[in-house]
Parts: sequence; structure tokens; C-alpha cells
Amino acid sequence: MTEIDVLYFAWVRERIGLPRERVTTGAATVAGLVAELAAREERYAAAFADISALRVALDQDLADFDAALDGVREVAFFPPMTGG
Amino acid sequence: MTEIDVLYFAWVRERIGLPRERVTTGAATVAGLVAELAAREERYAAAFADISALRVALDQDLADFDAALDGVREVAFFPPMTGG
Amino acid sequence: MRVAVQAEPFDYGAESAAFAAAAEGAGAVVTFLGVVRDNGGALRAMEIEHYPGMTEKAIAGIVEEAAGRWPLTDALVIHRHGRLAPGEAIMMVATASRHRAAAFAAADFLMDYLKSRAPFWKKEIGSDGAEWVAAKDEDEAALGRW
Amino acid sequence: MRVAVQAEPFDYGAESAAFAAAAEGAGAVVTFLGVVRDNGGALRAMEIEHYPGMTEKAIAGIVEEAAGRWPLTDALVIHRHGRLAPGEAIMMVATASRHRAAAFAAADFLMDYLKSRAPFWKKEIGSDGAEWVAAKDEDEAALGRW
Repeated sequence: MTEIDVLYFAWVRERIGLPRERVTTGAATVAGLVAELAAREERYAAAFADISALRVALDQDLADFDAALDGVREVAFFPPMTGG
Repeated sequence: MTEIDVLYFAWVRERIGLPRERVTTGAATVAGLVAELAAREERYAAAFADISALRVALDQDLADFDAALDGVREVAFFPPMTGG
Repeated sequence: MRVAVQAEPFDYGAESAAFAAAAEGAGAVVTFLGVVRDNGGALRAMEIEHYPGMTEKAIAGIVEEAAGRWPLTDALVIHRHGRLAPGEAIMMVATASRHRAAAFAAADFLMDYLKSRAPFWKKEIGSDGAEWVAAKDEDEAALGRW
Repeated sequence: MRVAVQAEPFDYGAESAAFAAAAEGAGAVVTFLGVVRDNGGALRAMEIEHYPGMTEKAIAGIVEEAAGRWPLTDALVIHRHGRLAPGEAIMMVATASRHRAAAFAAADFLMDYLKSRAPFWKKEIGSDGAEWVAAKDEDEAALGRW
């Protein structure tokens, strides 16, 4: 089990109800972490209901949901970006 | 025979040695006017030696060398433009 | 090359002038300015959320990518976050190069990538509630041009 | 829409700021600034000749063509003539539209057409003489993009 900072932005943050939290997980990949979070409570299940509508960054770099969590300290979940 | 203002720009002006002149011509087309001018003197012949290196405007609109001179009051000869 | 992510307004005219003055050796400068549209009076404000830390890093990476593709003598990106009123400037991009084609292409490229790859999220606050702006398929598709 | 053909310098920062401030309803403003390059110190001055009367008419026609192709809320062209020193601004273009793609395309189009269809001729005055700038095949070819 390792400790990871998990951050939420935009409507993911609003749906889950907090901007960040410290999570203890044994998940090997992002998808594994998502499954653990979604199983927690309805608000998490709602936020992670459609993975295709989400993006993920590992230690502030965009990544895929099948990426490994090895050595990662910060995971962020958010909708597709709308800058510019 | 009609009177037309003929204008020269850039190296055409330099080669012919004047910026504009009033020309009396019976030419029906731009090409006819060019033939008349080129026959005048060596400096005109030099300026009009390569028609493909020249552009022409009739009354301030770009035109082709086979365009008619009917009703035209101002003809300008110049090299391809280099603005911007 | 300068990247600024800030809540404060910026002075578009002054930034453009300073960028052009510093663009030694460049023959061409292109700027882009993004402004909050009022959507026919329906918009009260635009909230821009971002991911502090990642934002600067992501933009710097996009600028670096542009500088690798085109011979830029300079580039600038300023992007605001926080609450903006209709008519306010959201962001600007400037590029300088010897030739116009490179300056245009790089500015266009920077905009496409900032739109879809820099961690900003826009929320429109209207008279009848607030709504997150959805990413457009065409914005993602635009990346395929490069 | 404004077209200015002038010998006097213009203030790029102030013109950009005023254009953006007046661009009501636009979400996107693109500007292009052309500057005299010094060609590694070899250039003393750039002489720009033009065809008074036709110049304004030709540029207005090009701007009108751009406004017909893209939904522009505004456009600006300023082009200088006469003798310019290296580093001086030659000309600028600005376009405003609701969306960035139209503003970029219109500015790029205006530059391509001003380059090859507006009656300006550049002469480079160097330390070893003066030479008329030759039109480039690529500039003529660029018109085929539109």
C-alpha cells in the first residue's frame, strides 16, 4: 500500500465535493485506482461513471488510464481541457 | 488616336527614366501599346524586353497584356509586387 | 520565451509593443488575443480554473514543441485564471520569426495546443446558472493538423 | 474596417490595443506586424515605392474579399511607404472574429494577398549598392492556398 495525492478539477471536483485528498491504495494502475475510488460512495461512482469523459495526469503529465502508478506521488482527474 | 497616361514603377521607372508620360496611341490592346513603346528607344526596349517579368494595371486595376485599351485613361507598368 | 499564468489582467497593447521591440532579427510578429464573449448579453462572468504547477509546465512544453518545429526568435504566452467579465482579455500568444509563414503557423499551433492540452477549464456564469464549457470535438480534431 | 497607406511611422502597440478595444463581440483578435530585417547588418535602409490611388483601392478590395470569406467583425491594414531603417515597422494587419480559426485564416490571407497583389515595391539599400527585391515564386504560389 502506498499514499498518493489525488486531485480533482472542474466538474469532477464539484461532483466529488473536494479539490484533493490523500489516498492509501494498493492499485497498480490508474484504472485500478479509479475502480477503488468509484466503489467508495455514490458521488465517486458518479464522477467516474464515464471514463471516456475524463483525463488523467500523473505527477503533472498527461497519461493514460492503463498507466502504472509505480513511484507516482500525484494523480489528477479532470474533464477535457478548455483553455485558450 | 487617343491620349493615355502611362505610369512606370520600380525598376521599370528607373530603366525608362521617368515616372509617367502622356502617350498618343492608336493601339487597341496593352500588347499593342507595349510594341509601340518598345520601338521608340533602347531604354524602352530594355524595359519591355521580357513581358513575363512585368505586370500591368488599367485605370488602377490589374489586367492582362491582351486587354483592350478602349476607354482606358491610365496604364501602369511595373514588376511583380513585393509588399507586406 | 516567456510564459505567464496569472489572475491579474495584462496590458495587451503594452505586451505586444514590448514583444515586438525585443524581437531582434525577426521580420514577422504574430499575436493572438482571446477575449471573453458576452454571448449576446447572456454571460455574466467566466470562471477559469487551472492546475497550478502543471499549467506552467504544460505551456512551457507546448512552447518548446513549437520552437522545435519552426525557427522562432521569440514566443510569449500569457493566460489568466479566476473570474473574468465579458470583454476582458483571457489570454494572448505572440510569436516572432524571420518569415511570416513560421510566425503564423507557430501562433496557430500554440492556440490549438493551449486549447486542448493546457490544464484550464472554463465555467460560464449566466443569469440562469453556471455551466462548465464542454470541450469541442473540433478542438481535439484541430491537433491533427500538425 | 480601416486601411491606411502612409509614410509616417505607426504605433503598433497603440494600434493593437485600440483595435482590440473596439472589437465588440469578437472572441479572437489576430495581428501581424512586418519589420525591416537588417540582413545581418548589410542593410542600410529599405525604400518602399507604391502607386498612390491604386494602393488604397487594391488593399480595400483585398480586405473586402477577406470579409466575404470569413465572418470578421473588424479588420485593419496599415502599410508604410518611403524610406525605412532596419528594425522599423513596415506594416500591420489585424483581424477580429468570434472564433480563432476565422481570425487566423483572414490575417494569413490578407498577408498573402498584400504581398503579391498590392502595388508596393521594395528596394534594399545596402553598403554596396541598391537592389529591387525580387518577387518570390513561393509568394505567388501561396495565393493558391485560398
